[in-house]
Amino acid sequence: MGLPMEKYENDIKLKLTNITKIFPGVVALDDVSLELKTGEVHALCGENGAGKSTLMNVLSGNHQPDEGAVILRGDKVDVPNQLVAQKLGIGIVYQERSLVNDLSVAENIYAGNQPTNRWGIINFKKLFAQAKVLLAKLGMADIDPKTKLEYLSPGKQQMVEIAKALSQNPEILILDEPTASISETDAKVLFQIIHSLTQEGVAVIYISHRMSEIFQIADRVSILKDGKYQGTRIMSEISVDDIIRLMVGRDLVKQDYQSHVGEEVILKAENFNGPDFLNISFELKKGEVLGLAGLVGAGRTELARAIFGVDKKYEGELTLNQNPVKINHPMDAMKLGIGYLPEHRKEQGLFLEMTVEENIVATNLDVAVENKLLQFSKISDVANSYIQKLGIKTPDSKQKVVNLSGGNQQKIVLAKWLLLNPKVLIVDEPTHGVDVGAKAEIYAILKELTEKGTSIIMISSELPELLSLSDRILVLCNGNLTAELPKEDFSEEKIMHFASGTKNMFNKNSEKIGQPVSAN
Amino acid sequence: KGAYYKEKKAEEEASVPVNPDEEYIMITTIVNFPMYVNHDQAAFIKWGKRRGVRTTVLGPSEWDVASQISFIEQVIPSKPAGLLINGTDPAIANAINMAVDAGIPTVVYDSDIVNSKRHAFLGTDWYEIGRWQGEAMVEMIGGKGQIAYMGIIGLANMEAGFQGLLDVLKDYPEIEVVGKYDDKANVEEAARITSDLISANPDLVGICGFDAMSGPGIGLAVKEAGKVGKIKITTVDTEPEHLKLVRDGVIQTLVGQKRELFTWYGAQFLYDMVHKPNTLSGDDEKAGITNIPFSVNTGLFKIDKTNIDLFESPN
Amino acid sequence: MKLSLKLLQDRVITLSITIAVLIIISSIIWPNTFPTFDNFSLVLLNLSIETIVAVGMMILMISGSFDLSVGSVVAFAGGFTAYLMYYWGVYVPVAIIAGIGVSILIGFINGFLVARVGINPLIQTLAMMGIIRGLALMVSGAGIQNFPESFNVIGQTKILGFQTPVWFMLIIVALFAFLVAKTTFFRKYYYIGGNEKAAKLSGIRVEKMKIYSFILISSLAGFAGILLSSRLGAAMSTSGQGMELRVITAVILGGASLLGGQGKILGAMLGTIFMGLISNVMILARVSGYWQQIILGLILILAVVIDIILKKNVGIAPKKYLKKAVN
Amino acid sequence: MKLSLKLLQDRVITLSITIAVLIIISSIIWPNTFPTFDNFSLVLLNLSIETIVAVGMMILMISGSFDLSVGSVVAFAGGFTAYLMYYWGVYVPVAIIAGIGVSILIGFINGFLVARVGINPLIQTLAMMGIIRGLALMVSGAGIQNFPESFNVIGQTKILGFQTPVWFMLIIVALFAFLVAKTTFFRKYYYIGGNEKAAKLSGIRVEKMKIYSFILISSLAGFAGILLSSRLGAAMSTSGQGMELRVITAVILGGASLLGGQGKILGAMLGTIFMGLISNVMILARVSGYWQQIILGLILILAVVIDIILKKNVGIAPKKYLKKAVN
Ligand SMILES: Nc1ncnc2c1ncn2[C@@H]1O[C@H](COP(=O)(O)OP(=O)(O)OP(=O)(O)O)[C@@H](O)[C@H]1O
Ligand SMILES: Nc1ncnc2c1ncn2[C@@H]1O[C@H](COP(=O)(O)OP(=O)(O)OP(=O)(O)O)[C@@H](O)[C@H]1O
Ligand SMILES: [Mg+2]
Ligand SMILES: [Mg+2]
Repeated sequence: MGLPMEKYENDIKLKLTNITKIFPGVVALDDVSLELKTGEVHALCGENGAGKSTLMNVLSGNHQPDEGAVILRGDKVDVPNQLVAQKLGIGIVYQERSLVNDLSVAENIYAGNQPTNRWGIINFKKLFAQAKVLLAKLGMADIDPKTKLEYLSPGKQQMVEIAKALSQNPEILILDEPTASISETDAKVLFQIIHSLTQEGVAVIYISHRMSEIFQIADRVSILKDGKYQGTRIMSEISVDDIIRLMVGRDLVKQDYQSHVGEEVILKAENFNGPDFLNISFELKKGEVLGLAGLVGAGRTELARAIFGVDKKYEGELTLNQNPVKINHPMDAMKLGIGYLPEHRKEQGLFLEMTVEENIVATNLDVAVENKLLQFSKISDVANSYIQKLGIKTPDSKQKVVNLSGGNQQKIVLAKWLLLNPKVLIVDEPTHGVDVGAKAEIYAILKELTEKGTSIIMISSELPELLSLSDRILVLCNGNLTAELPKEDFSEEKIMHFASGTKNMFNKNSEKIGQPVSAN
Repeated sequence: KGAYYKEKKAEEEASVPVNPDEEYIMITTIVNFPMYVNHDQAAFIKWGKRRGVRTTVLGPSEWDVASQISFIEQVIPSKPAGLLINGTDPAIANAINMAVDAGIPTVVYDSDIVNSKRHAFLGTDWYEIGRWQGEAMVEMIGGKGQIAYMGIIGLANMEAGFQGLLDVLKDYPEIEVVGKYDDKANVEEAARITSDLISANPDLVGICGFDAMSGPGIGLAVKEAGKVGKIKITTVDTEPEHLKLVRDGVIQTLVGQKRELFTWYGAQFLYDMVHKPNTLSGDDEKAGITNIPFSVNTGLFKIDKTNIDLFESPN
Repeated sequence: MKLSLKLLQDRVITLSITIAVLIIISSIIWPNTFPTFDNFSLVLLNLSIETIVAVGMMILMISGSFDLSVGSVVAFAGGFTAYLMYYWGVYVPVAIIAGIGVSILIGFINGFLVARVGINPLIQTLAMMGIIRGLALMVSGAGIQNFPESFNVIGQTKILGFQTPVWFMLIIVALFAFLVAKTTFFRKYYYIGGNEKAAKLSGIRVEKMKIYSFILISSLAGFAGILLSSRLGAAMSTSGQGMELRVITAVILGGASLLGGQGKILGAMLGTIFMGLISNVMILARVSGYWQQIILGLILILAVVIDIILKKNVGIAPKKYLKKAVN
Repeated sequence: MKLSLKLLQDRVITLSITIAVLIIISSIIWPNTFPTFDNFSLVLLNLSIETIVAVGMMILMISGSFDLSVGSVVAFAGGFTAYLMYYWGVYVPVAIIAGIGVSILIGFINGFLVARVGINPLIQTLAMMGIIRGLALMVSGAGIQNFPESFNVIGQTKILGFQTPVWFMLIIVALFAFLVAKTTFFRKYYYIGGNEKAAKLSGIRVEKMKIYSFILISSLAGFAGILLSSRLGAAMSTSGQGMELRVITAVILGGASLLGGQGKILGAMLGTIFMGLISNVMILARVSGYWQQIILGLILILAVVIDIILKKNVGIAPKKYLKKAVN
């Protein structure tokens, strides 16, 4: 994909020189310099907390650098706020959500810059028309731009974020982990768009923890480590391992895991029915990793939430070690030794304004209780032991979680559940926005659990990890169970077929369930 | 000889030097309530100026008896020459006793706190205010028709007033009381209630108001409903707004309270307790005598078309 | 069907239904006294002042904030204008402009201290409520009246059977309903209330916008106060007391949430209308004394429960639910 | 240094500093009247009732909610108990238990309708405030006095120079400061206030916990009301009016946030102490009339600004800011 670069023979569009950004307790960026060429896709790699998002926030006016300059097309600019960034033609898809639930999709896309007449009166007709075009371009022609955003599935919402950035048709497009929560198909659409943009001379900065993607679309890659610039390479001249070495400072032992599946059935679900899924039945064996594949919005999370007793609106029998159980609240599930690591950590997993240690003990304050009373020293001890065990990067256990980088936040959510050592652990997108190193660590932790006899249900939209970890995979399509695949017939295309509904193992219940509110 | 003796006393009295730091404190509630400010407090301060002593007015800015009590308790340590207390509620009795026990001359005005050790009370009987309104209303409406009344429900003095009104009305079977309403001493509220009343009861003939804001509120609504004169209004207090409404024939009868007298003479009583111009025994304290009146009813007065011209408003 | 269910998501619709039902039932019970033009026009007149303030409060609450000082501003602006006219003989229009001017200043101070300095809006506007009430007592302690006729007509004239305050209310509601629905400027408040961080990240000047919203409500409250003085033909230092809570209640009934991001201007008016009708109906029903408060409370709860039940019929209720519980 | 800066993050510390400064200055200005045992014990006595309620409010606000009906509950519980004793001659202890019983019931209704049915707490507790105020008027009308001596002693006895309400306050503050800091049960309120969804997914029974918190504040308010009746030797239907806002203000001064997740019990007491000292100082300074409101407002704002400035010295202030601005 080197083509556009030659086309615009190496003229520099943007230069970041000696950027330093210091947060209390952390040097997020330490003298980072970066060059961005017209029409290139420039990947930015680094561990969680390396400073990628911070750098992009500096570039898009959300943070002011303590030192260093932004040089756009040769002349030095200062970017005091986001608005200026927009005017300078810098568009960004943030890592965190920047949408508003109560507004229509169209208004979210054109936040603050809706089409208006000369008196500032919004031209809604035009607004919706524009939005429709843009959505179509992103392969979401089926979504009515008038829909309230909150009725969209998390994945579709992420696509709206992308549409929002594109709506400003920027000269420089920053994508900070855009594919973290979208499906393969949506990702493909995105890549096509990126390609056509580069043809028009747009420069793209692409941040991702998914090496495959980077090699698929990037022309060059720059690496950050602990806020320090590690260098820039041309993709064709570098390998995955080189990048990882630069990121992590060591080689990753890429092991493939052996299974610990036992004989006895731990969990058995029969005819689960809910608003987002239909007639789901399956078994879970001791020490097994059961993968749940499906496109975003397939109903996996809903199924998990049903088992965990979050949403009461479902029926079906659940048996745990041969005896039937009724779960009406997460507490019931936890008492039975079932844990659930939710998919959107910021909304559902974390207490952002609370400290790392308070978050870690959230599921089980009793660990810190001595003769009926809480001992804060014990909270710290427990927390620190997990900070060690999972290698969570934080100044101390009293740091507010909101200040940690995504990957480390995810590890904290995981620690919450390890604390309970559950019999059954459901993990929903456990490696959302987690760097390669941390991913490997999380995989290892999960496998270690199965070794100890814990059974795991793993929901993931990242097929590679699903394939490498699972002992068995169930595929959901639009709320229906379409396949159950043993390890030997694992393959990406097979799963995609079942997930997109073109094939179905159990045609008995092929009647489609009415799409949840999400559709309209 | 006796005559000579008296004169001498009089001269001494005249020549008693005043101490400008001698402080008399009035403690009320809703300290900023215009009626209180313009009558009670104005007269009290005027008295202080005449006497050349210090006067202070204290109290919470809402109707908050508990807070008024805390004000009383908190000024006691500073040992003022005398306390003039608005008898807002029987609940302040303990605080009053505390002041009395601390040896501070303490006078209650407006409503009496019977279960307290206060040295003197000046005021009017709110029950009478109710009766006066009732009688005026009965006369105006010829003893029949629908009427309503409003004030601040739950205040001891108001409830007494309501009782007085009802006691008058109960002798007139042809008068129907459509209801008792709480205008929270708020003009807009009184107006809203009134216009709702007018819509709900097309042949309403009279409304009685018991707090300072009732009059202006009722008057406004009656004007806006074009019912001036058709609906008779009796209410309390003599603020400029009230007087104007009487002049305009919107309000027919005002029952005035001579509030200035409460505080002027109340303060004077306190002063006399301190300076003992009249001693009634060798040692009044030992003899268990207070050298001021025990209870004074300043009486009421009525304002209507006939005498309104004599009350010219400050505006 | 699906559509109608979707409509039930909109408080403006559900509240309109509730109000309609209330009106129909009352008209059946009191055919001669309730459904009369006089009654309605008087009900409207008595809620007009509060509604004007409620419009500002709705915008503020859409942005996720609120203002407790409005009642005091009503009293102060009215008193200040009266003071200028009565004691200094200032020309009516000048006095009015001055009255609105000081209100704007108050709003700016509130907004600045909340948005820029970061004082909690409850504390800030509560403190301001006391300060301004004090100033109101200072300027119009004794109560001021006998204004120039040219001032009184503003609030006392009748046009097509409605007294002027009603017209002012309708104009202001219509104007802001339009602006909030149709202009980028006011739409921004939905972003701010819906997700302040996201708004910032989308390049919205959150702090500036917040300051504007406080200025707006203060100037509306100021205007309402001047209108009230004119209607009363007198300025009273006690007017507007307790208005803040009544207005906030009406606005929440009208669809706002303490979390922000929700609500329509029309909802604010429907909220005040609902409250106004309730008290009207209670007096028709001969509810009096303390029963008024008791029954008003019960009706309030009932109204919200009805709203929730209507919403519940729609699939996504549970989610909404959760939201509400948090509000 | 770093430590001391970190300490300034804690409102309990900053507010203590502010209070200490206030006390020192006042002692210098009024050496004979201010720093006396009598004065302090009276100040404490007069803020004891509100502090007892503030403890409950703090817990509620930690969980991200609040209750406007407390003032009415104070009046009703006091009146109801008085009613039983005075008109029915019910034994004192029984009457007290009954009074607290109804308060618990009120709290349960609030909690149930907010947590389970999903009514906005502002509307719910505001409605309840009206209903209960009405009931208070019903039971105690123009007021009830002449209680059995065995009832009056509860609130009128002096122990070691402090009147009993002060002791009750201290016990309740100490007890809950301990419980909230040291028990898993109360700790959960921080999680609920921090992120309700996450709390539920962490196995916390959010709805139940919320109901408990409403029951707790109501029963504390009920006890406070009974204590007040006993202290005054009279029950008033008007007592506790406007208390809700004063208490919430004190609690926010004490470190709570409308967003929830923050605050300490001790902070609640410091908040009421600060307010109590201010009014005491204003009495000593003989500040009167409208100046009282104006100055109180200014001091409130000043207090918060000082707090912000203290925090600002620490880097993370700007973020704190933003958060506050959202509160
Ligand atoms: N607002 C903030 N206050 C304090 N520290 C912060 C803040 N934002 C980021 N940091 C710190 O700065 C460092 C860089 O964070 P950043 O989010 O840029 O990492 P990242 O490379 O984007 O990681 P990830 O891949 O997980 O998104 C981290 O150590 C983080 O804890
Ligand atoms: N926390 C939630 N509360 C309510 N509805 C939800 C929640 N999470 C997801 N949904 C909705 O449920 C529907 C099914 O999405 P769900 O997330 O269960 O599917 P999924 O296969 O898990 O997709 P994803 O990969 O996003 O998890 C979607 O319309 C989504 O909007
Ligand atoms: Mg990042
Ligand atoms: Mg999911």
